[in-house]
Amino acid sequence: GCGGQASDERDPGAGGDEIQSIEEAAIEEGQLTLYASAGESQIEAMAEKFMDDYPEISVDYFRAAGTALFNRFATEAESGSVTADVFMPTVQPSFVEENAEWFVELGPDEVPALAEWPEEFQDEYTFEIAVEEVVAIYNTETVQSAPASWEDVLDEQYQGRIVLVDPESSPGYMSWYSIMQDRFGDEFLTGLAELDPVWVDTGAVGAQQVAAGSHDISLPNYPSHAVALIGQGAPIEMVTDLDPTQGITTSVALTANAPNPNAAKLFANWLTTQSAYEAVCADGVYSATVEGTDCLPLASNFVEPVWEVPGERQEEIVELLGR
Amino acid sequence: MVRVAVLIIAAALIVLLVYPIGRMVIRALFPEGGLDAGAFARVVSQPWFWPVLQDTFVVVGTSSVLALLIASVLAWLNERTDAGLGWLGTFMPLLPLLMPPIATAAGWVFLASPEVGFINGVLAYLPGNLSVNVLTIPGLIFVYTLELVPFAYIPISGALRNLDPSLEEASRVSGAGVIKTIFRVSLPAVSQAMTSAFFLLIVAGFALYSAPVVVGTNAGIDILSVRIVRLMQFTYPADLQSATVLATILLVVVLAAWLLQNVVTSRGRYAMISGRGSQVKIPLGRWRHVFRTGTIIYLLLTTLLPLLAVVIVAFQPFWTPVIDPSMFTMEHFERVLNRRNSVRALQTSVMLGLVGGAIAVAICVLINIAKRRTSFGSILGPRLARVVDGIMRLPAAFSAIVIALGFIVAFSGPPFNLNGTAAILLLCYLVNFMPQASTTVGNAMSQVGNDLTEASYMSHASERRTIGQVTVPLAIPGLLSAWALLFVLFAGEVAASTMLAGAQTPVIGFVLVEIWENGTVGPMAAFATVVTLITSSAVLLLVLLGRQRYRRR
Amino acid sequence: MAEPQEGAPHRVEIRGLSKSFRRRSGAGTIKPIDDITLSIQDGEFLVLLGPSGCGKTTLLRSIAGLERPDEGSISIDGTTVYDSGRGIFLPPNRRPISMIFQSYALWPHMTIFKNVAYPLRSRKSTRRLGHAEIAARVEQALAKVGLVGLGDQYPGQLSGGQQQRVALARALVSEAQVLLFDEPLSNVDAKVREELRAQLVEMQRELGFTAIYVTHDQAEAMELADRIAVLNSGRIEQLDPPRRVYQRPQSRYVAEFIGSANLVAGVVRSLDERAVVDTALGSFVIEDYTEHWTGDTPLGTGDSVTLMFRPEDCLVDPGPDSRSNMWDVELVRTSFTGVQQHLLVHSGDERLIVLTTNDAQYPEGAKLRLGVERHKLHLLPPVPAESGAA
Amino acid sequence: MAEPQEGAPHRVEIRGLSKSFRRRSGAGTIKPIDDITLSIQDGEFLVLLGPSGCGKTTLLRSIAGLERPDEGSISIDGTTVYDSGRGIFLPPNRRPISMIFQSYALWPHMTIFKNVAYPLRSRKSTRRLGHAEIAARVEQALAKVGLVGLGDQYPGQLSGGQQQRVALARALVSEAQVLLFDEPLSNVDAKVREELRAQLVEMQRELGFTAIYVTHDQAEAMELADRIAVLNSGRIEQLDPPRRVYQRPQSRYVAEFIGSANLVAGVVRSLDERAVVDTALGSFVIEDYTEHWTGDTPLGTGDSVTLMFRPEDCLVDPGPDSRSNMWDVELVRTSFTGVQQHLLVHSGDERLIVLTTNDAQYPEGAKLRLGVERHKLHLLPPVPAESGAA
Ligand SMILES: Nc1ncnc2c1ncn2[C@@H]1O[C@H](COP(=O)(O)OP(=O)(O)OP(=O)(O)O)[C@@H](O)[C@H]1O
Ligand SMILES: Nc1ncnc2c1ncn2[C@@H]1O[C@H](COP(=O)(O)OP(=O)(O)OP(=O)(O)O)[C@@H](O)[C@H]1O
Ligand SMILES: [Mg+2]
Ligand SMILES: [Mg+2]
Repeated sequence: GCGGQASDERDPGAGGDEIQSIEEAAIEEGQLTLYASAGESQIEAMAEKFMDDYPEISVDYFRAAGTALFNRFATEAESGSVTADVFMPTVQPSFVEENAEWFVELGPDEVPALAEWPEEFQDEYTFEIAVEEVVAIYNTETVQSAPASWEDVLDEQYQGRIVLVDPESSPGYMSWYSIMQDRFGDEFLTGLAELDPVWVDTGAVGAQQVAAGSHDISLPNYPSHAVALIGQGAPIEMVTDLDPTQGITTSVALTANAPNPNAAKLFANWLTTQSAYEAVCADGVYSATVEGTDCLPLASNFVEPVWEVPGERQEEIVELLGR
Repeated sequence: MVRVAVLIIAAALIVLLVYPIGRMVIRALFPEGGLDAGAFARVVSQPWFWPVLQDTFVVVGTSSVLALLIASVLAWLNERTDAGLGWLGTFMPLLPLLMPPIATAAGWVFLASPEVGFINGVLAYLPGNLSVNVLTIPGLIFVYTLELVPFAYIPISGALRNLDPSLEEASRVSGAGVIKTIFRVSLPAVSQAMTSAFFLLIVAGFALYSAPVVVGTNAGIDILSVRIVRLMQFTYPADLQSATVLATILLVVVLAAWLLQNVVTSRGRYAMISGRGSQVKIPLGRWRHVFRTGTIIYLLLTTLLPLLAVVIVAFQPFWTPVIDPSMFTMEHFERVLNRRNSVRALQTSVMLGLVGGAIAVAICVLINIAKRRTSFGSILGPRLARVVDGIMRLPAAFSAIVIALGFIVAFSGPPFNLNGTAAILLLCYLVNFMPQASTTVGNAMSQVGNDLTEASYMSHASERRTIGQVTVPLAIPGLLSAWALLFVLFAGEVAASTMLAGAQTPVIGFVLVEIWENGTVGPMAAFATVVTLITSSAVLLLVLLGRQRYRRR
Repeated sequence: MAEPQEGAPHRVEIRGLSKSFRRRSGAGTIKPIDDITLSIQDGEFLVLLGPSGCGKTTLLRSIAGLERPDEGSISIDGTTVYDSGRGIFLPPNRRPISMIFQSYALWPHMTIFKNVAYPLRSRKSTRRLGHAEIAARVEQALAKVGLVGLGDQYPGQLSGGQQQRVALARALVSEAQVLLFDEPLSNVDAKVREELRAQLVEMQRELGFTAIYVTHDQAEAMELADRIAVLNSGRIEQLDPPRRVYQRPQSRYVAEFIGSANLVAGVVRSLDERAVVDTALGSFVIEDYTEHWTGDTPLGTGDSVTLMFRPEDCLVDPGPDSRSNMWDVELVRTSFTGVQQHLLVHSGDERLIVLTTNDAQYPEGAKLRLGVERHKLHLLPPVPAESGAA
Repeated sequence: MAEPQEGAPHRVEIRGLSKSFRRRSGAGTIKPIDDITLSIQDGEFLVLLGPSGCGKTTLLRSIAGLERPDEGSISIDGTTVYDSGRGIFLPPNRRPISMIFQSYALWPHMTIFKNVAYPLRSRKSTRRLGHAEIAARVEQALAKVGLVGLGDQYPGQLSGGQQQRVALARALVSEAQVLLFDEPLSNVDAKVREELRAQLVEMQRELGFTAIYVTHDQAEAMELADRIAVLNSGRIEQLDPPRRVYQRPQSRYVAEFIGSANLVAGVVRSLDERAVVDTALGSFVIEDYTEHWTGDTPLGTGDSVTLMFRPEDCLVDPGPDSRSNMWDVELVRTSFTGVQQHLLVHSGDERLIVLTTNDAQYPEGAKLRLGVERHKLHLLPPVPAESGAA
């Protein structure tokens, strides 16, 4: 971590002359389009908050999960009809590097705040603002003591009561199983299989089923699937900071040939401010990549996902899980 | 002038259909100018290929047969017996359409998911280990069947309505009972309509996206239509080639079904004798109430039950099989209605539905008028009219996914730059729903007998006056309900929308799938409830407007 | 459930039959069958005749079992098929009848052979027949109607007359003893109609089935019927052999419906052997008047009556020695129908129709002297006002 | 575009008109109008008569402009409305005609008033009529057909006969001088039909319009027509006043279509004043034979001919002093039609029909002697085999 930045230093007004002129140009443009994969409510909150701060700029967004966002963007970029100004994927950040011609190289010139941004959360074309970390979700009424480690899950009290997300439903989940295999060996996966798990395609359904009481525990899962239910009084809790904790980062990239390049820069810069984090972390889903925010703390044993699990390895994992 | 307009429309239609699909196929299969036969081999050798094909054929095949059966029986009951439901019966085919198909499918997930489904919640209180599970192949077939029934009901009930009742009576006095009469006389006598209904079912079944995306995905059942979208969206880079190969398979299946239909219907050497409609209905005696109850139960099943489930989930803080009204909250509605995307989706879809529906009706009216053969010579020659007719019906052979795929390839970039605009959605919808539009408008217009227009000519009215004073006014009720139908179809479209809706133009279907796939069922249910409310009131309004105020003989 | 009937061998016996419908639009009911009692003998050809809407079809369909009456009873061949009192109602497929429909009602999806074979394959009594037996019976039925060799055709490929004959074959094949016909000839050409009519009569004579035949064409009824039942709003107005219905109509309604009739209001001046009736045209003498009076009560002097005579019984300029009643008229219009000349004549306010077979051509406006022989005049009960030719 | 016509004032003039259709099923064409030439005079009532499918409707629709012929020309009121040679085709709304349809074709969404006012509001020349003027004319037209006060009703609320009269009013209101009728009465009741027919004739006499009237009902044709055009597969077989068509049919086709005819094949034995013809029934003598021969070429001895006589011209047991041709027959069947008795008789292989007005009742199987007067026999050109009554 790279601490020490006072929140007032990242205030939009304090960015010096550059940010001043960017802001003027952005207001001139008056519009901004986001392409993002984050949860609908987070995107919505960001957009609203940004518009509160800059009422002159109206924000549209397009949300699609993972690769769907890439495909949509790629189609548009290939046909030269880019509508996105800011591109915020949550998976496979390599997409941006591999298609560098569609994006703008980032530096303090474009986003002044980057000058002080932690190195490990910054690349040539992207910087990461937030992380969503894997959790286990359990039902507080049926589970006496929450698991304290991943291995605690392999308990016969969960026999037939566990909901697992299908590794093949997305690379993020596949990554988690592969990290688990690396750390705990094949036994962990076969152990899961022996619990007679129910398989679902997304953590959302898993959380749903735990909330409804039909199952005890769901993993791998994400806070975004739980917080709404918790807020609505569902009898569930999440276990965080298990070792290891895979975290999915939200990256920010600026598109080349953006219709509103200045608004994009302004927004990117704004994302690093306290104001933005208030919006992003409002519902307690994200951890920030910097300190001094009200977000969830970044897990001590945070690991980045393995986005490219080789084919044979995938087949092996699927087989061990008995799918 | 009309002729020029019609020719332009026909040409535009064919360009809008052939050009994108052609470009797509060429781009996928002739990447370097030569045919890349390897594409097929690659797709066929994928591990998922045969299971997808098998599941799709099993699901579509079985549900088409079931839908045909159910539709035939319902149509027969409603049109030919005294167990009909009167006005409710005539609305029957429209009722399931009032709810966006994806909401219906979601409703069934809410109702019949293992453990958490409402039905299972109720069954849990009953003795015995009863439970239902929609997340299975039979469950998927069930949802498919319900969504497909209207497609078959409309043509079959039309044919039965025109069936001379004495055909059935002749069978009765020849010594045949009611059951034998249905299966030996009533249904065979409308076998042509049943054949073409079956064709419609196959086409619609393969194109269906809502049920497999909602039910199939959760159940781990992979269906062709969803797989195509997945290939385009859930891998990067998009596997356009495989998607096109699958689309081509879809195309071949549908064309084969179409050919088969032509062979079967042309082999029927018999011609229908007189279509003397009549009020005489078969009395079913005691059975009347049984069948009427059955029909009502069916209606409840198809419309009210899933709607109820959706509404309950919309009010529940989170989805649970325990229904506790004291917990109900407006939270999801507030969330959805405060969300810019949802509100814009509502606006865009309603606008597209109203404007697009009106445009589609106008186009079809124009073409219909041009096709009419009068002594002036028709505006379109008979051969040209047949060609235009064919063009209008052609999109029926393509699934919405294929068409949308073609539109992305062809129109999103320069010189058109239609990506993410309302225009591309509108054009795609128009092309996609042209067969439905031309059929319903054609029906509406054909209810105006030739003699009525000829009487106008003989009253020295010009062609234009005849159209304005006689043809169109008489067709208005039919045209309004055609508009209502198209509104519903446009506003609830899912498959093409998932691929074409943009940041500035979110539409209902797209947003519903989005929220669903995001896993947040509460807001999805709330949104679906709002949409159902809007589409039903629009349809009701249009149908009421079209009510006939004069008595016809 | 056989129930022996007393007396003559009645094939069909209808007692006190009634049926009403709720009117489609608005309130109220109509009663197309209003307390009808009727016995039809074995081998009889009964025609139900009446204008549109008088209930002919409803009565026929009630006999067939296609309509369920409200009250009364029907028995066929001694079996009660309907009895409101005892709650008996046999469905149409279990009644020993066949029916021929106006629209032919051939099944378009079956060949002629299959159409005709259908009743054999459906009826309990013949369901077990072998293929060869069925084929033989169908061929026989087709032969009867002169359609041998058309078995493989579809109905759509036949002419209207041929289709009608297939319908007949289908009705005949199961050898039901009672055949019901609902205006079976009204859809075919005048020429074909005549042919089929003749054929029908011959066939009925040959096969001896009992026929109940609905029509609104009085010429057809006359030609076919052993007895005619003239219906009027659900009631039988007259039930008699054709000649009697024509020559001795019971009421003005029958007189007007069967053929043309000239009707003149009058008052009886005197009665002995002959009656003398005063009318606007003058006095008429009716020979043997009791024979020519159709009212229920004996006639009395001073009674109001309607004088009726047929257009073809009018004589034009009958010559002074004729014993006819005579009066003067003015010719308004002539028209020629081939066989006869129609003359429309006025006499005061009365309009009369005259049919004559002579070839004489009278100019319009000519003054003619008309006569009707004394035994060609009929006396009907009076009807409220409204005079004139119909 | 007015084009003066020479000679008599012909309202409608048709020359060499032809039209063919491709057959709906399979190959080949049919020619429902086959080189028809026809002139219709001012104020004439012309009836097009023929069996179903002979092309009546097609011819009428061609005159109306609803059908476009292939060849020939049509002029109405001296204006060429169609000429294949000069490429002239006036659309129906610009022809000075009105038409009345079999199905009435009233517009259900307009009141009776609006229906009738429609032609007034449509016609170019009268479009500027004021409201009051239109209302007056509509009232007048409704009055003519006896429907005053029904202007606010919708067509669905009227009876069939009333609807037919509205259609007539609509045709009359624009005062077109040529009215076309396509079987306008075939949808109404026999009784109403008769009434409307009489009304039609009276109206035509009064208003003097030219009428072209299509029907397949020969009685209707006889009653209405000034001249009848008998059509046979697209050709005019005979064009004559009704009486002449009946009494002097040009061909077997006409003879059979108009009324009943007995036809017997024969060979001419000798010819002087009178002709003697040998037939299977014996020798027949025809008085004044040139009058009764309808062939195109003069008759010669040894020629084959068809002998024709009308059923009503047959005399039963005419008595020995009659100058009729006589022969013996056997009575097969009698039927009674009210006005007359039909007798079906056999003589060898020939079946003949006899119509008699006498009341005598002959038993079936009786031997009768039949006679036909010498001037009631007609000679028609021979037709390939197939003899017998029609
Ligand atoms: N199912 C029904 N519901 C209501 N009214 C009916 C029904 N069937 C017949 N009617 C009415 O009963 C009356 C008699 O009808 P029916 O068909 O018996 O007459 P019909 O003598 O056969 O006439 P037509 O010569 O026109 O066939 C008519 O007024 C008719 O409208
Ligand atoms: N539009 C058409 N296309 C093809 N054939 C046609 C068409 N209109 C008429 N015909 C055929 O032309 C022939 C003559 O038809 P038309 O309607 O003139 O006969 P019609 O004498 O009026 O008969 P009907 O008495 O039945 O009305 C028929 O064989 C008919 O099938
Ligand atoms: Mg009837
Ligand atoms: Mg016709």
